[in-house]
Amino acid sequence: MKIPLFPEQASTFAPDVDNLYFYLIAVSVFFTLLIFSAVFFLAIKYRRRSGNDGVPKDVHAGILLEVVWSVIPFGLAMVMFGWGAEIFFRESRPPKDALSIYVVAKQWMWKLEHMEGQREINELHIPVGRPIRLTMTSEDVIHSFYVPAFRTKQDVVPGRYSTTWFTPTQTGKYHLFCAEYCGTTHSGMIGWVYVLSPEDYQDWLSGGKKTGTLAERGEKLFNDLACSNCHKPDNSGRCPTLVSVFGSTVKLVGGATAKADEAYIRESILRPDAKVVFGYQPLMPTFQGQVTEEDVLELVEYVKSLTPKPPALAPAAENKAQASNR
Amino acid sequence: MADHAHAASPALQVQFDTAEQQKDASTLGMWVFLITEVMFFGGMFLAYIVYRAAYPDIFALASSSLNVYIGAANTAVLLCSSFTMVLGVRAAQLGQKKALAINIVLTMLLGFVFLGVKAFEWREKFIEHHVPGPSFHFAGAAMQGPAQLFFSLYFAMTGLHALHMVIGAGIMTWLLINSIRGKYSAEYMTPVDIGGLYWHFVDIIWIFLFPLFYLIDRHLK
Amino acid sequence: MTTPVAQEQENYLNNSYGLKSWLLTKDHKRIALLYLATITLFFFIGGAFATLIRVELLTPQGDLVSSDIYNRLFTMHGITMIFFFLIPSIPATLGNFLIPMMIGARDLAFPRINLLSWYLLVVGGLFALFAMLAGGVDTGWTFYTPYSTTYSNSWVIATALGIFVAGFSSILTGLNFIVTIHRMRAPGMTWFRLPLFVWAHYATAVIQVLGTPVLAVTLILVLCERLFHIGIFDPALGGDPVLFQHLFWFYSHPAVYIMILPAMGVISELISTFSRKAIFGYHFVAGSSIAIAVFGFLVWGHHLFVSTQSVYAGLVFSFLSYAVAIPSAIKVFNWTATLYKGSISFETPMLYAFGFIGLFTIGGLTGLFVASLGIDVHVTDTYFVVAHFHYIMVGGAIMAFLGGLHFWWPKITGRMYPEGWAKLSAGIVFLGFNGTFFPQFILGYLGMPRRYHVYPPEFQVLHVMSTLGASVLAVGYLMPMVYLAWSWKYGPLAGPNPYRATGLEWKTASPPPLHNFDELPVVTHGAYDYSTVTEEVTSVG
Amino acid sequence: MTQHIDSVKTYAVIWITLLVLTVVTTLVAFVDLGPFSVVVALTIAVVKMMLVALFFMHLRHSGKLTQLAMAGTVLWLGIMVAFTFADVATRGWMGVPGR
Repeated sequence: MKIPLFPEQASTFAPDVDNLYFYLIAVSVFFTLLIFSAVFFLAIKYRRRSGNDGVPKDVHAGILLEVVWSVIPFGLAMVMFGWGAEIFFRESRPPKDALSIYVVAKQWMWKLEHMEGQREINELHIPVGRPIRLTMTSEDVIHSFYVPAFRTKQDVVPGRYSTTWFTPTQTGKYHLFCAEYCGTTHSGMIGWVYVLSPEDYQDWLSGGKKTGTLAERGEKLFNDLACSNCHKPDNSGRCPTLVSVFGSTVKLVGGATAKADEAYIRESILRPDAKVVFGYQPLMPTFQGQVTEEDVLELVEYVKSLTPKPPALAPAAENKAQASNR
Repeated sequence: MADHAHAASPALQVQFDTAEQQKDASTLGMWVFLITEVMFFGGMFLAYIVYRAAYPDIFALASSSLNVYIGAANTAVLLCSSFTMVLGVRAAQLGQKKALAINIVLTMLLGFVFLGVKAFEWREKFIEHHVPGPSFHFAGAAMQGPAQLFFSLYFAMTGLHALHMVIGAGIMTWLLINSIRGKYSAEYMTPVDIGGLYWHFVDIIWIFLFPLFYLIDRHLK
Repeated sequence: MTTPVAQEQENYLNNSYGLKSWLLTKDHKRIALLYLATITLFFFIGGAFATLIRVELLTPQGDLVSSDIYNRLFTMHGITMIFFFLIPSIPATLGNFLIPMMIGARDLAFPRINLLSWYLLVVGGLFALFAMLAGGVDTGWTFYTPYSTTYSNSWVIATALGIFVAGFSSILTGLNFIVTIHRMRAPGMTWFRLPLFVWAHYATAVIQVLGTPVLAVTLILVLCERLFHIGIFDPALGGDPVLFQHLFWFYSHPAVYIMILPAMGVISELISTFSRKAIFGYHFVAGSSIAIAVFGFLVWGHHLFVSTQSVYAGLVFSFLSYAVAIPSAIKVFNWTATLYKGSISFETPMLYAFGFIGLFTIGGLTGLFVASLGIDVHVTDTYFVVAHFHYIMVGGAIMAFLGGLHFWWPKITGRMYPEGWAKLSAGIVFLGFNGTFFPQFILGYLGMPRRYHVYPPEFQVLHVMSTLGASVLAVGYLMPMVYLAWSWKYGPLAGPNPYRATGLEWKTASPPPLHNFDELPVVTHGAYDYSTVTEEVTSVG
Repeated sequence: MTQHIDSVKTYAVIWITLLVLTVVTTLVAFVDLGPFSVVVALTIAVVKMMLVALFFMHLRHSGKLTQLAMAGTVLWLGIMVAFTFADVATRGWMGVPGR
């Protein structure tokens, strides 16, 4: 029977994490062998022999020795720290051109929403070779989005957005786990990530039932909830216009500023008087309890769509080349 | 066993060699206990600071619904009780048994005044629907949640403080009974000493609760 | 003093009889035995949960118990083992028994508080037992909000109250140790003449006193939230569930050091005694205990790397986690160096000490993996973490506890344990332990999440290996239970100092008299001066 | 530890000072000091704490150990708050929600 030792490498992070892992294994094996063999060798060599009942002479510690065996491990540890931190920072910064997907977790399922409007449960279809950015939140308790083959994991916390990203490098089917204990069927909160070739992904996108893109659904909600009565595109309403707000820096009452990211827009919908825009009254009612997390995501996506996109970076060619290498 | 040393003072426990060692150990023990109390309240202070930083305006608004004059008066009451307590300890140090008893009684009475005022304040909050729970309502805040957080912390922290006051009153009762029985003298007054430490500590906690809940950013209203 | 003690001589065990003489005792040695009985009970309760968990995981389907039951099993395994076994284990039994003797005192500074703290543990344990019998609790030992406050349908309140009460037991034990070590040392017993066991317990006591109250208040907030729904950790009301994690781990990370520091103290005594040599770098080993206690408080955020904690905080906590590894490394190197030019004998306690060094080395080194941000993202909340902390807590703390129990068994009971059986069980525990937990490192890196009742079939082989190891381990743990009980009555009599060790506890009778010493000792030399053990003590064993 | 017995006058002076500080801090609360509102209120609280600890609790006569222990405890509280704020205060620096 074959016992697996290492998981598949299916994202750009996977080889990076594995290389660091091998470095740590090398250091650990070295020190484990060092300690084990030292204990073994010394214990045999200096075993108490019958007849010899004397008290061995004390060996006094030299400061130098103590310093040496503190500093060398510290140096090795600092390599681990720096290396690990470098990977972590890259994992924390999704690239601008990443494909955005929204995740709503609840006991005990994953709901995933694509920009183009596709909704999935416990399955995620993504194209190979493109950076994928997940914006996630939970409807109830803390969950954690974990794909071992990608070496990424991020807690999904109720009441806020969390972000993770990865670039799949290999087509195939990979485990999706919930890694933060979330109640009775925690171990059933699993699914599959399907990494498709760009062509298959296009096919998948065009198939299935469509109910409009996320932004279109958000626009409908925006009108249904009467947001559009106050937030007018030409800034003539009682509330600030939302055109080009996303990504900008907003000046607030009290002199502070806030960066208008997804979390800010979410907060403005659910806790409107937390950050009031400078020059406006806190008139807006809260929508907490009236909208689901999925509704909020659609509204956020609509607000995002009101900001003109920077010219596309045309990543397709490069990524394709990378993908075909695998 | 050094029985001769123990024969000298009936209050000396067997594990100690001298009365001074015993007193030192008891006092140190009380201080170490106070360390745990600091960390205990510290966890709540941390929660308070985190939420105050997250919702400064709502906390200022909620804060101004507390009656600052009552709060200040109650602070004064507690400071007076600390004063009588320290006079009691001084009386014990000098072996003045009557002064000790009187000061303990005064300390207790002031403690009860504090608790009475606190109960009155809580009752007011209850009538105003400021007690966290299903019936909570804080007029003037669109965000009921963070406003409720303020009052959750207010009740949790002042409640635990009041619980410590009640325990303090229990300690005072015990000290009073023993002092009337004449157990304490200039030579042996460690229980009075460490009871006093506890009482002053509870006072210090209130010294911080008062500005945190009643004063800071009150003017923002 | 030099002849084996006749059984009739008065000692702490036979100076009075009857249940009352035990339940109302103020003697630290008897209280230590009360603790020993209590934590042994909890160890077997927790062990029973562990057994069921391992049996369930033999197959990838959930066929033995339901998910609901499985969640309760691992939760109650964790709570029982951590709060009711490991945290009181070495300090409250061996520490309680030995610290007054080691520093040359008649008792702890506050004997009544010592007894009270045992009762608190019992009361807390009864709360927890009640919760278990009534239906259990399913939040995980970590009580993460908002699951524990809002969503769990189990006995959260009773369990949390039990832990709260047991926490005060731990605080009072720590308080007692701090005051005792400061104020009760015998004449001549300076700080740097203290046995390293005492240093380790001093550092432990500092953590208990500074950390435990924060857990207590956190549990109170959880209780308030659950009872009245006041919003402290509820995101729907503006609360912050990650703040709970900060408060919880501010205690619960240092709590790991409450478990491992006393174990390190035990190992220092064992290595020195069975090498007949002073611990190499005494000052560094003593200082590293304090350093671990201090730095141990600064690293709690490494449990929160993927929790939406800020990246920058993660950076700070990762760095400090590496810093805390250094004092542990210093200890391991110094223990190993102590063997150099020693006169080493291989009694059971020494075998446990060797086992400890090996397992603690592996546990410590894998700690470097999880302290690394890049790797922790992958392995946190997987079996890698489970294996890592079991190597520290079971491979470290329990190995040392068993080693220490064997070492001081003649002092506690006046009888020697059966050497052959004991050596056999030490070997079985070592093998069984590695068999249980080493496969879990591989499982974890493969991506097997922890707390999974049902798991993908490709992980089964490693789970079966782990369960096989666990059955060996169980045998290893049951054996000492049997032969130690047997030896209490039938073991060969031990003299006051069967190992020719140096500590003051060996300078009094076995078992010791009520107040430890017929005459309080005066200390004139350091802790590990073997040239002063002049009298030829004949060990009957 | 030698017994220090302070005079009633010393205690009375401290007591009066504490009451005066209470009045001051209450009155200052009505003045708009901007961000210094917090600073002033907490500074006065710390002063009051020090007076109670040093005089009423006799910390100034206590041994070095006790003084060190209390200073250490306050430091520890500071560490708990500071390290928690290393997270809370830097959330959002990255510009990526949840990082």
